[in-house]
Formats: sequence, structure tokens, C-alpha cells
Amino acid sequence: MPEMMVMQALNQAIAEEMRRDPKVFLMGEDVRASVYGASANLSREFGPDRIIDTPLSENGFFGAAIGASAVGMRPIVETLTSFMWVGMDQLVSQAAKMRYMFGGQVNLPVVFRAVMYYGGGSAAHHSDRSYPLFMNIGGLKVIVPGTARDAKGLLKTAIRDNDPVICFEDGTLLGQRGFVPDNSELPGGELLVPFGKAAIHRQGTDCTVVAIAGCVGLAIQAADELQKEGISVEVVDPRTLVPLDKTSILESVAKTGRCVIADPAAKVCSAASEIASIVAEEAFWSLQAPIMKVASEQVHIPFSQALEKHVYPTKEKIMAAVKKTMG
Amino acid sequence: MPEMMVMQALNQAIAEEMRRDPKVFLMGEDVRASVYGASANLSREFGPDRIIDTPLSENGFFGAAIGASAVGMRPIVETLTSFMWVGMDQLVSQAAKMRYMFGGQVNLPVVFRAVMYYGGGSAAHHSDRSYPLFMNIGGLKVIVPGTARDAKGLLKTAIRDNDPVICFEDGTLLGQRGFVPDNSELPGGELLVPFGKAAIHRQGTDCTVVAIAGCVGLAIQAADELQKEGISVEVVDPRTLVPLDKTSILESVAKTGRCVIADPAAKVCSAASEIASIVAEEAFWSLQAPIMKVASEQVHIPFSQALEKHVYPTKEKIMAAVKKTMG
Amino acid sequence: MNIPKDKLMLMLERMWLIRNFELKVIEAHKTGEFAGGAHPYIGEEAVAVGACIAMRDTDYIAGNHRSHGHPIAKGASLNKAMAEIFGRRDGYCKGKGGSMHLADFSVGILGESGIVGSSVPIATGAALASKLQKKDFVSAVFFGDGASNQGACHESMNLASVWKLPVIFICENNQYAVTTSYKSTVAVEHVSDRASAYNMPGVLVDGQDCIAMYEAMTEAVRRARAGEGPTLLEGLTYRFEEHSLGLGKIRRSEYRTEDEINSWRKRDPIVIHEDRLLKSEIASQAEVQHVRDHTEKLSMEALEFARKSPWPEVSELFEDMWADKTMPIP
Amino acid sequence: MNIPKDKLMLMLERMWLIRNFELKVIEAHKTGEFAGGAHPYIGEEAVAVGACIAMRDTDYIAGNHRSHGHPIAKGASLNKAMAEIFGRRDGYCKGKGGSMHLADFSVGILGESGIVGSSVPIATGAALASKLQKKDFVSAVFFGDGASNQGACHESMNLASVWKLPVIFICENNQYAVTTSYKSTVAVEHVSDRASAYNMPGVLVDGQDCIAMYEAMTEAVRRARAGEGPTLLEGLTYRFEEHSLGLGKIRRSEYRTEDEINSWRKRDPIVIHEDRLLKSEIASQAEVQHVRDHTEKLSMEALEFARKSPWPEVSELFEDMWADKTMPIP
Ligand SMILES: Cc1ncc(C[n+]2csc(CCOP(=O)(O)OP(=O)(O)O)c2C)c(N)n1
Ligand SMILES: Cc1ncc(C[n+]2csc(CCOP(=O)(O)OP(=O)(O)O)c2C)c(N)n1
Ligand SMILES: [Mg+2]
Ligand SMILES: [Mg+2]
Repeated sequence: MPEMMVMQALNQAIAEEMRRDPKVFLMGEDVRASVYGASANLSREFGPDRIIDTPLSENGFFGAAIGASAVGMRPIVETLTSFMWVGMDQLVSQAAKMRYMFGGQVNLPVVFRAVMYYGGGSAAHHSDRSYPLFMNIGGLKVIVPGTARDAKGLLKTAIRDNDPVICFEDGTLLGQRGFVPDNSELPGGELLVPFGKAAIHRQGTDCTVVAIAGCVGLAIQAADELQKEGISVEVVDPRTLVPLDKTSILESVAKTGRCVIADPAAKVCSAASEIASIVAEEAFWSLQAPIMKVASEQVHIPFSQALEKHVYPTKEKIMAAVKKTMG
Repeated sequence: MPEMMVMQALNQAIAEEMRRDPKVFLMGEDVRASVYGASANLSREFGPDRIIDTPLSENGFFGAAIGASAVGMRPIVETLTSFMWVGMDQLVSQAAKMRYMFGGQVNLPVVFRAVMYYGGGSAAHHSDRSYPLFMNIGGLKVIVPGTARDAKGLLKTAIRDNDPVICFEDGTLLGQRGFVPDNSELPGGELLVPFGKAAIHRQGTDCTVVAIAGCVGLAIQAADELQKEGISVEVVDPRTLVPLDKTSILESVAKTGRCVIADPAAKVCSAASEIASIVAEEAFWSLQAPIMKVASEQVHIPFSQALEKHVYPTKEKIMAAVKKTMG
Repeated sequence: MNIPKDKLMLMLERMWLIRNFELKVIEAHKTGEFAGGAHPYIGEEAVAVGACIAMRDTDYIAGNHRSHGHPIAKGASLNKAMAEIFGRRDGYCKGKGGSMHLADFSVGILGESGIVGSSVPIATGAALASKLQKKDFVSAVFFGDGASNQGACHESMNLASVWKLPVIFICENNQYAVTTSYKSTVAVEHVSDRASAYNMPGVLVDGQDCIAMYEAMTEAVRRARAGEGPTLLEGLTYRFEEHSLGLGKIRRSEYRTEDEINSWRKRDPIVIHEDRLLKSEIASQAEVQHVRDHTEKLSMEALEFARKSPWPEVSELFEDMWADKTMPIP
Repeated sequence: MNIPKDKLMLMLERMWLIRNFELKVIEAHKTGEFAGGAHPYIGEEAVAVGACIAMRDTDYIAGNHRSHGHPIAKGASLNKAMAEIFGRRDGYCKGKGGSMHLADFSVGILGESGIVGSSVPIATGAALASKLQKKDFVSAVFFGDGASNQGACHESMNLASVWKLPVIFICENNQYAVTTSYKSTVAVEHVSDRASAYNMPGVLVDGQDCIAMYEAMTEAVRRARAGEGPTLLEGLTYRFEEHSLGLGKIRRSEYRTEDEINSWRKRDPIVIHEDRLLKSEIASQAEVQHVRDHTEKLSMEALEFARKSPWPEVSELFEDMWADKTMPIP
């Protein structure tokens, strides 16, 4: 099983799907030159008709992708999370709503790949982690791969999906390496990770840690360290937030009786808030301790490294929260 | 104490503040003609320099309002919740972030009045209730008046506030009447409702119902009916979601041991989710039953009256949830 | 241009269909037969009809909140349209869309949109698909003078021009956005003047004359199909009614004068076309009368159809959110 | 135009300040002294300097991600700017903003913005305030050729025109947005051609010549102050460096040729201005040399200042979110 960076896993997913289906194409700013990295070499293989550089017009080209998907194409749009504000109307009023509003007449198989740069001095305008608010909107599938394998497998599934999907690509992971099975090793000859199916990265009995995107690795590290201290942590990675695998989360909490949620988004109305509210309603009688959120501080992202590092969840914060639930 | 419609209360708030402070002005589409009602007669009193009709360019004129507020004006912008998607970049990247990003150099005393039409056959494009996602963003105060009195008092406070505020005006309330004290009846001669201070509309001991915006009246009705059945409900209206009066909510739950949250927004990552997560973390040991959310169904707003009426929280749904928590 | 009689008659028929349909909608709104509002297209019929008759069935259109005229001009079913406005199961969107969201993907009607300017990128995207698929479908989008100030229009026109997309931007300049005159919001004299900012032809057309619209559109469609890129057409027109049903409280005279309204009403697009057909003896009085009667009948039938159509079931609330039927609704 | 010597020398000084400052930034980035990226303004100095010298201290500017040149041209402190880029407490934004978010509200610098196009409405709003306050402050906004395709630009220009706002839109056309040539994204030959779509003057200026910029700006400012409305200036220029520090991996030759780069480097705005001053004997060689040395010294001092400036304290993370000091941070 080859090891590769998350960035490369994404690149493989796009390339494989473009080879398989001529309806798939990629568009975004400077995708030919692969400024953000995930479209490396694609322009050479697929040419300018399928790897399309766009003007700086997010609302316009998001909408163009949605319109193209409505009449038979399968666009992949590359952008940063922070640029989605500019194209928000097309994402919400059109991508999310068209199908329902038109009584199911149309499928919109469009994927928005939204890179989340944070943690590296990108400051407030380039560090958004906005998936919680897309969860509120409805009509958009929201996926948050936390490993290289899932990055590839979920993105491939997204491209084949007939609903609009936003793939939030955690910038703290893009350069991280992980094992991704070679297609030849796989039964169907390819890696497709289903939506709505959580991954249990560590089994445990004392406390459930639900970990999202860049927090997955931190939660695994926290679990491994806590193991040494005799605390058995179960790490549940939902992998997709819309749809959300409630069952796996609730089953885990039913077993452990404790729940910590680690989420790189700002804490108010976060994915962590949503998951906490589900657990508080549906697993209440199993709970032996308060549900703890470990999410980002409710501030904008400061540029200074002296400040920024204190914003996000860390292994230490997760460990502290787990210990707190243990009383 | 005169009775008036919420719409009129809003109108009074704007007029009083415009009389008081020449820096205050109102801008939006067709505000002179008062198409949405709250700016009735203002154009006659204040003229076209202070009641400004804008082109259909939400991103442009939202930004213009923000820019004007950065250099000493106090704009009030009228829009619908659903049109904020079009101007989202200015709301998030500028209004919410400028102050922090610039190290506190600038105050942005701008108010966005976002009308939420829902429940009257306005369909998916005109029925958003998007305050939860603005809670996630941070940097924007979020107010959700649930009575005529609070509509006036909170909006006046918003106009004097030095931070950007979004005032979500619940369309189901605009035509409702309520008591609003006359200025002559008030100690300071005017009605200013502070931010971050919940209103307890009913005192109770069995279950806390936290109710937001249009749900406030429903929760009060539910409490009154449940009273007859011997169930004592405390109705807590946060009135402002950013800042949120956690203390009042937690104190109420500490007393009642039960919590139901009634929120007209879509249920996933809603204000209800956030409040539930706070209660599940900070009032856990008082809880005697699962926390229940009564929020809107996670669908877009269907046009048909046969469907739409099933989307939102109702008095009946709130009563059922309370009873469920009572076991 | 030599336009065959069947096309000329079809234009008359479609204009009458819109007119009579809208009159029924107004009637039904008055008696409270449906919820919400609706934005009548009366007075502007020639714009959509002239444009759509110059297109093929396989071509795409997208529209806006003033939403009944475009699909009917493109050949939509009156019954399904009316049932939709009534929120009924047999409506185009099974009652989920209502007046502002008519759509018929089976004949290229990609949908009307309530957010002003929001469907302009969508139509542009359909044109992009057509180009990528190497098909010769063209795409057209109807939007107002008010909408022309939205960034979405700018971005789409620029995109379409640099990519030479087969899309026609049709501005229905009825001179007002609700109560606001375009003269106070559009910096140039004509919206079509903006075409030069996108290096595309901009054509100001008499929007009360369906033949003028048809001819301008025919050239725009030819250009688009030939791969020569987009065109901006501006149909100068007028809405005879108030902005939307239910907005009667805004006395029209506050923002437009009775004189202005009356002088435009004299330029009724249907009267103009009928007179021309009669005068040139292309159609007889009987033929014209037949169109009137027939379209009135169809509109009445649509109203009856809508009234009788069942309401959607509660369970349908949770349908159509997702193409993926396995998706759980939380 | 007869420009007094002190202004001519000030232009030279400000250009050298920018140049030397940027060279220090590049140096510090190479050695990893600060986090994140930065977008050098080298090669484009004449645009911001010519424009800002034509403005008053009380006038407003707003800028974009290529963010060091505008504030320095307007007279910002090098020390505070460099400390900000270093994320230090003495920076303009106490370290919260970094390279892309320099601002100095005390001298009308309303801030640089990382979201492309996003500060254009802000500058327009400052101009609106000026008009409402009956002040004669003007406002200017710098944005790129890429940014010109954003809806925000369209909406702002139209707004400014119909309201006759005292704002000057300054497009720094350096011909590329990252790797994308404006020829493939802007439908017209020059961004300034778009001015006609907003009924305002559009002026194409040699962006390598600070005097040309100054003169065009002087007229635009005059217009604005006189209440005659906005102007669109396009400074045709070139960035001598890569798009941003850290993007070296994109070999420049893949999107622009060495020949092109070299031919533009020959039109160095500082060399052009220096040569002119020397040739016309307005300045002596010694005077010019003094400017070079002096600005180099100030830049070096700024670097030292930044290096020595303390890091912000953790508690500062929670400051500056709200004007209202009573706001709880959840
Ligand atoms: C983004 C947005 N802003 C505001 C509105 C409210 N609104 C609906 S129609 C309309 C006027 C539209 O004018 P125009 O584009 O000229 O079309 P017309 O109604 O004249 O046909 C307005 C302001 C909206 N639906 N969407
Ligand atoms: C809305 C938005 N989209 C994309 C980006 C990423 N980005 C940063 S700078 C840039 C190119 C900008 O080009 P231009 O406006 O010409 O300015 P220049 O860098 O050439 O000075 C891009 C695509 C961004 N910051 N904001
Ligand atoms: Mg109009
Ligand atoms: Mg550029």
C-alpha cells in the first residue's frame, strides 16, 4: 500500500475520474498551473478543454458549473473556503435549492473542492472553516476527509454522486502522508469510500472522541497517549457531515458513556454543536458526563503565529477534555 | 401603553434614532416607497439623502454601508435574509472581520435589517432563516426580537452599537400587535433593550423552553396551555444570539432540569443546536431528561401551503416536546 | 426578414396565451385561491415570445421572478404552470416551487429564479456545457433592468465573452425595479450600452414588437450557434400592472405617472402584432379571433385543472431534496 | 503640468521606500523570519505613488493582497508595516492582520484586503460617507486586472456613477492574475474600456511613469472633489517578481516568457523617474543617491524594528473582536 500526501490522493481521485468519465472536468483559478497543488499534471493529460482556468469571478463560474451540471456535465470546481463567500448566492440559492424547488426535475452532479488553509499565517481572509454553515443550509453534501485514503475515496464518490457536494480539504493535512491502497490491491479495482459511514480509527470503552477533518489525526494521537495512561478512547471520524452517520456516533456513546467532539471550526454553531445536540437528545440516558466540545476559539484567525496557534484544537486540548469527562 | 404592530415598532425605532443622530441613515431597495413596510413615511421626514434607494447590487451597497460606517456614518441597511447570500462576502470578509483583522483600529456601527419572510408561500428563494450561520462566523452581533417591544428596543440599541449588527426580523411577527411603552412612560424617556440579556416571559419549574424569534409567542402559548395540564414551563427568550445570555438559560435549566429549544431555523447546526450543546456541557448535572430541539425540518421551504405548514415549529410541537421530556 | 405565417401566428398565440394566463392568475389571486405573490408579465409578452420563437426546443432558457411569460413563450404547459402556482401536485414542481420557480427541464426550461440576477450564471453554464459537449444548443436568459446591476450579470457576460459561449443575455428593460426607475440605478442610457464592456454586440430592441425581438434574437442565435459568442439584447418594454400581485398598496402614481402608464398601454404588444397581421392581410379577423378564443379557453382550462389538482401529501415534504434516495433527512 | 520639485522628489522617495522595503521583505521571507506569504509590489511602484501623491492626507485609500505599496505610497510607517508583516505587537494591526491586511485609519488607509475585489465596495462607501457628510474627502481603491472581473467592481462602479461619488477606481493592470493573462479573462482590450459601461471617464495610463499616474490622478481627484463623480484609471504595469513569495515553484516561463519579463524590467518605474529628474537637472546625482541611501536605511531600520518588536500576548487573541468591551467571547 503506497504512502502519499493527501494532495496527491486528491490528484489521483480527479485524474481517475476524468479518465473514466468524459463528462467530468475541472475548473478554477490557475488550475492549469496547479497553483494549489491538487491539479498537478492534469492539464498536460486532459488539455485546456477539461482543465479550465477561470476569471476571478467566483459567483459567475460557480454558477456556470452548476448550470453545466444541470444539463449533463459533471464539473469539479476548485476554490478556497474563503472565496466561497463571494460565490455564496450560487452555492445556496442555486446548487442547494434548485433540485427541491423544481420538484426533483434536475440533478446537479457538481463538486466544489474547498481548500481550508489555516494554521500557517494566512490570516482572517484565508483561513475559514465554514462547513458548519453549509450543514445548516441543506441540499449540499458536505464531506471532510481526515486521511489520505478517505481524501481519495470520498472525492471519487463525490464526483460520481448526483447531488452537489462540497469537499472541504483541510490544509493542515494536504502535505501529510498516509497509506492509500493501490487500485490493484482493491476488490473492485478502485477506492470508493461511501458517504454517511463513519470510520472508527481507534476502538475504546471509556470515552468517544468524534473528530473532524484535521482533528482526526490529533484525536488518534490523543487516544494513543491516553491509552498509556489507562484511558480507553474510541475515535470516531464521521468523514461526511451531510449525510452524518448518527448511528455510529450514538452506538459509540452508548458504549463509552462519554463524548468529546473535536472540530477545527469556530465553536459556536459548529459541527461539534450539532453532534453534541444529537447526542444530548438521543444518547442522553447513556451519558455519564457532560458533552465536551473542543473547537476553535470564537475569534477570527489572527495572522501572528504567537496568537494563531492558540486558536485551534490540539492533541493536548483533546486529552484535557477527555480527562475532564472522566471526572 | 400603546399596542402596535412589530413593523410599526421597527419604524419608530428608526425614526427616533434618525432624529437623534444625523449620522444615521437608511439604505436599501425601494425604502423610500417602503415596499416592505418598516420605512413608511421616513422618506417624507428625512428626505432622499437619508432614506436612500439603492440599485439591485447587494454586495456593492452592503459594502458601501460598511465603508461608510468605517469613516463615521451609522448606516442602517434594509434587506431580506435571502438576499444576504448575494452580499455575503461583504458581510463576512468585511463587516465581521475588519475590526479584528486591523487590530481594533476601526468601529463599524452598521445595522443590517434582514427580514425573514416564511410561512406565507414565499418558497425556497425568499424564506431563509439564516441567523445560525451568522452566529458561527463571529464578529457580527445577531439579534432576534420576538415581541414588538423588543423589536423597537433592540433595534434602537443596535443603531447605537459600535459593532456591526444583523437584526433578523421575523416575518411571521411583523403584522402582530404587542404593547410598546410610550417614551413618556419610560424613565430615560426612551426604550433601549440591552443586548445579551434574556427575557423570561413565563416563570416555571418543570421545563425550560428557550424560544427564538417567531417561536417566542408559540412557546408562551404552549406554556399557558401546559399550565392548565399542570406542567409548569419557563419560557426564556434570549433576544440576542450574539451575545447570548448563557447565564439565564443555564440558571433556568438548573431550576427545571429539562430543556426544549424552539427555533424557526433549519435544525442542523441551528441556534437550537448551539444552545443544546451549551446546556449539555454546562448544565449537564442538572438535566433530568434529554434536551429536545424543536426546529424546522431540514428541507428547503416548499411553496405549497399543504407542505409548508409542516416545516416550522408549532405550539403543538413544542408542547409535545415538553411532555416528552416529562417522561 | 421573411417570417413564415405559422411563426407569425405562433407568436400571436403565445402572446395571447401569456396574456390570458396572467389574467386568470390575477383573478385567482384576488379571490385568494393561492398563497404568496406573483409578478405579471402583461405588457412585456413580445420580449419572451419574440426571443423564444427564434429558438429550438432543445435550446435552453432561464428566467427570473417575473416568471410566467418565459416558460409559456418557450412552450410550457399552461396546466402544469397554473397547478404549480396553486401549489398542487400536478404542478411543474409538484407544488414545491410556486409562481417564481416554474421549470420544465424536458423542454430546456431551466427554471425561473426568485433571487434577482441569480439565474444568469446558470444559463451561462448551460451554454458552457453545450460548448464542451460540442452540441449546438444555445442558451438564453431573461433578466430585468434592475438585475443588470448585479455582479452576477457582469461576471457572466464577461465569462461568456472570453469563452465565446452560445448564450444570449436578454434584458427586459421595463424601466423599473419595483418602484425604482432604471434611470436612477443604471449609469448608462441603455443597458445594452454595456455590451461594449464585454466585447459583444449590444442591441436595443423595441420590446413591444415581437418581430423586432424575433429578428434580433435570430441573429443572436445564429452568432451563438456559429460559435461567435454571446449577445446582449435589450428589449425596451413596460409592465402594465403593478410589480407584483399584493403590492397594490404602493400607488403607482408615486413612482410612475398615469400619463406614462397610459402612453405605454397604447403600445400593447398584442395589439401591435394583431394590427400588423390584419393590415398586411396575413391573418383574417376570424383567425385572430380564433387565437383569442382558443387561448382564453386554454387558460380557463388551466385554471380548472389547477383547482382540481390534488394537494401534495405531507410525506412529499421530504422528497426531492436529494437525488440520492438513501439520504437520511435529519 | 508643472509639478513642484518637492513632489517630484517625494515620488522618487516613496518609490524607493517601497522598493527597498519589498527587498527586505523578500530577504526576510527567504530566511523564514515570518509566516505566510507576501505579494511584492516591485515594478508597480509608480502606480500607487503617482496616485497617492495626488491625494491629501485626509483622503482615503483601500487596497488588496498586493498590499505593501499602497500604504507606503500614502505615507504609512515602515516600522509598523514591517512589524505587522512579522506578526508583532508593534505592527499596524498588533500582528492580527499580517502582510495582506495593513491599515492605518489615522491617515485614511482603510485597509488592504485578501479577498480579491472585496475592498472596492468599502472604498465606495467611504466616498458615500464623504458625500453625505458634505466633506470634500475623496477615496481611491487599488485593484488588479483579475479583480476587475469580480461582480463587486461592477456594482461599485455603477453605484459610484449613479450617485456621483468622489471615488477613483485604480486598476493596477499588471497583466496577470497569478498565472492567468488578463487577455484570457478580460473581454475587452483594456480594463479602462469598461468605464463607458458606467458613464465615467476611463483613462489608460503608463503605469511605469509616476508622473503620468500623478497627472491622471490629479484630474480624477479634481473631478471627484468637484462633485462630478468617479473615474476609472488603469495603470498598465508589470510585476517584476513572482505572484507571491513562496510561489516560486510555478516557473514563470510557463505563463510569461523571459523575453517579456526582461523587456518590462527595462521599464523600471524608478529608473524612468530618476533618469528624468537627472536629465532635466531637477535633481542632482547626489540628491538621487541620498534618496536611495536614506530609503535603504529606513527599510533596514524597519526590519530591525520588526525583529525586536515583541510578540503579542496570548490574551490579545480575544481582544479587538468587538468595539463593545463587555462582549463575552464564548
Ligand atoms: C437579490 C435580490 N434582491 C432583491 C430582490 C427583491 N426584488 C424582487 S423583484 C425586484 C425588482 C427587480 O427589478 P427588475 O430586475 O428590473 O425586474 P422586473 O421586476 O422589473 O421585471 C426586487 C428588488 C430579490 N428578489 N433578489
Ligand atoms: C475572491 C478571491 N478569489 C481568489 C483569490 C486568490 N488570489 C489571490 S491574488 C489572485 C490574483 C489576483 O490578480 P489581480 O487582481 O490581477 O492582482 P495581482 O495579484 O496581479 O496584483 C488570486 C486568484 C482571492 N484572494 N480572492
Ligand atoms: Mg424592471
Ligand atoms: Mg494582476
